Amino acid sequence: MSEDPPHLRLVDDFEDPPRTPLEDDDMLHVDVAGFEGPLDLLLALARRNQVDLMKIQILPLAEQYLAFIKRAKDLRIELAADFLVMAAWLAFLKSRLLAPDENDGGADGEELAEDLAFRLRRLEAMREAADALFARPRLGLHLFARGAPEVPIIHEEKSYKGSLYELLSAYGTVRQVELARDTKMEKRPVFSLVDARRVMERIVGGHAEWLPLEALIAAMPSHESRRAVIASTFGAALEMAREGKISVRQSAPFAPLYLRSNGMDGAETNKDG
Amino acid sequence: MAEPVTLFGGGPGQSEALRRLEAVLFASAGPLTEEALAARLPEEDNLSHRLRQLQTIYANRGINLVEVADGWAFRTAGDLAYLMTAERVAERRLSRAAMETLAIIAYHQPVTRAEIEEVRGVAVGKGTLDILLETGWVRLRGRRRLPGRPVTFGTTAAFLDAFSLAAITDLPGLDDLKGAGLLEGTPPAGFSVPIPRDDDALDADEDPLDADDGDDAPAL
Amino acid sequence: MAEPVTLFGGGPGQSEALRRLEAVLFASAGPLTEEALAARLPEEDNLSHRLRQLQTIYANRGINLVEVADGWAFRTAGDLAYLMTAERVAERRLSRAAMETLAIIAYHQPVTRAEIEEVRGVAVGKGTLDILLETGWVRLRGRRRLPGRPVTFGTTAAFLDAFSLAAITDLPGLDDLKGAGLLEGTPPAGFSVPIPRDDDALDADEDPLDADDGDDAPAL
Repeated sequence: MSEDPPHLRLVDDFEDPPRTPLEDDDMLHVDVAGFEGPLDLLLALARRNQVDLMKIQILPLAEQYLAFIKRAKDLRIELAADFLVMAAWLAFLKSRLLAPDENDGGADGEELAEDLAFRLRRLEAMREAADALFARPRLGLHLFARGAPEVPIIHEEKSYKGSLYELLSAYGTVRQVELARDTKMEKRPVFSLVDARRVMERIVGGHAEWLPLEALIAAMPSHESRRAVIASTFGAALEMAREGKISVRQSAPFAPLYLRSNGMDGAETNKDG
Repeated sequence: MAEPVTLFGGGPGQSEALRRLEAVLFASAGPLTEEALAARLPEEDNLSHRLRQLQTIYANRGINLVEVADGWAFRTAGDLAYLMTAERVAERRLSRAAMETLAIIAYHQPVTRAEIEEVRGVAVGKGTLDILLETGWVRLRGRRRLPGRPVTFGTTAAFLDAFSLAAITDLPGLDDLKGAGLLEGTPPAGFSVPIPRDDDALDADEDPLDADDGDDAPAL
Repeated sequence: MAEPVTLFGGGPGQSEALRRLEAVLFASAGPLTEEALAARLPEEDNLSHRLRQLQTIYANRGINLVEVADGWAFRTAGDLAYLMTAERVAERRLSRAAMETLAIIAYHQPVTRAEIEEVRGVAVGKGTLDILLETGWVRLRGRRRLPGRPVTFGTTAAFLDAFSLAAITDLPGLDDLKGAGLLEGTPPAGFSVPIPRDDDALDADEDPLDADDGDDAPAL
């Protein structure tokens, strides 16, 4: 089970289904079609009972949601998967709130409940913001601009620009045709994988600590193309990781890569990210 | 009703300055920034003051001078909207989902589609962002430096103009939302409260759009 | 200058009537006839009088209320019409072909179109020479004493200015061009880069321009 509320997926309908008013205490109107996903339904349940969303009590809310879903099931109303996933998640949350597990630091029920309460408050706030925005005087509906604007007449004066370099290189291009030209093929800068590997084995092998890839690149013999060095060092690192000789670690996408020798017990290959 | 306002009372210089300013503003349908006004009225040395003066003069009139979208524009007074039946544009009725999405983009910008979905708790329908882009109120800003390089959305000057906002920081209730921490990410919250901004400067974690990010077919 | 005008001085009813009238006239896309105004403002019982009143109020302002052929409309005051024009300088760059042609003219002047084509190895479009004449960097010098008496081209003082040259002889010679890497390889026998000159003295084989060689329609 994830520690976040389940990712909610329900493509909202463009036709704006009417929100089901939740006025009856016994929730006779069990109709999830009107809700834009479980968060919307939860918000409606929360609002039904409490005006002050700052003090949402998640436990009773979770119970109401579960009761709502159960009733929908009893009435054999087909529920979208999201609603069921949310029900399962709330059941999990409920158990965490009622019986906190001291040994499991990963999923504190209070924190999860506060997270959910925050999401509900934020959704409510954005809905109110949308209403406030659309209650503003709007151009073309309430306020009107000059109907017959007078467009300034613009006199455009052309000014040309050129540099001496452009002039001379243009002249060079023209006259070059008359000159015999020696053509040299440029040598593509290559830094071989074998070279990179040799250096890496020496440096990583002699170190017990995590080493940033950057440090290895800096330690490579000087070379005209830094890109070639990076590519070959990275390639050699992947190869050595595959062989179980080193471990590669990265904490987040685009974060620096770290390498460490696996030493003698070269069996463990730990590569994530 | 309005107190009698004595117009153009000052010296001839002041009269002329106000006449010129009023003429330039009157002629334009869209808002003019102070920079644009300064370019049109190079002799004017106290533009901000003159604009306030003109605003006061027109305060109780059928036309008002309003500060909107980082600029100034003459607009009909709000209470006379009922007379403008002939000019009223057919209101483009946005769905509830589109209105909410617009609000989220305005208050949370720059914001990616995934972030909008996180706030709303549902996937953003295929047409919603298209429709908002089509209104001209929403634009593609850049790309977030994240895997997949998702596009970031923000609002435009046309959005400010349409909703009679002088600047993005004038969004209704912005301070309350900030104070309540509702514009921060999901807790545990970040260290600072972001303020929505619609200028073109990219965030530290935003890249410019690619050359092929056409307006027609944004890779959302 | 204008006398101070007391605006909207009358009773609240009069103020409201004027506010409504000015708002409707302002928002209208075209002039409004008195009939059209009467339809828009059904409570107004003395429209003609009210229009004259509004016209007086705006008489000394930056915008005036004027009666045009098809009705009433706000217009910028006549003496401020100059504010409705703007000067703009558009900066352009020369095309590659134009830059090459200009370079040949600079080095080989006085030079005819046929001679330019000989150096470039391709035909020179008439448009290219027109643009170069428009820049003010190239001028007609004279006519070569040859069949057809072709026009010769040269550069102007404005050319030296634009390219930051003190004199045309500051253009680098063959060795300088080679040194700067702008020409590579071994020049064949007879290859030379001319030492340019742009003075007005005609060459031995140049005639002055004919009296009818106007700048507007030079016979290139």
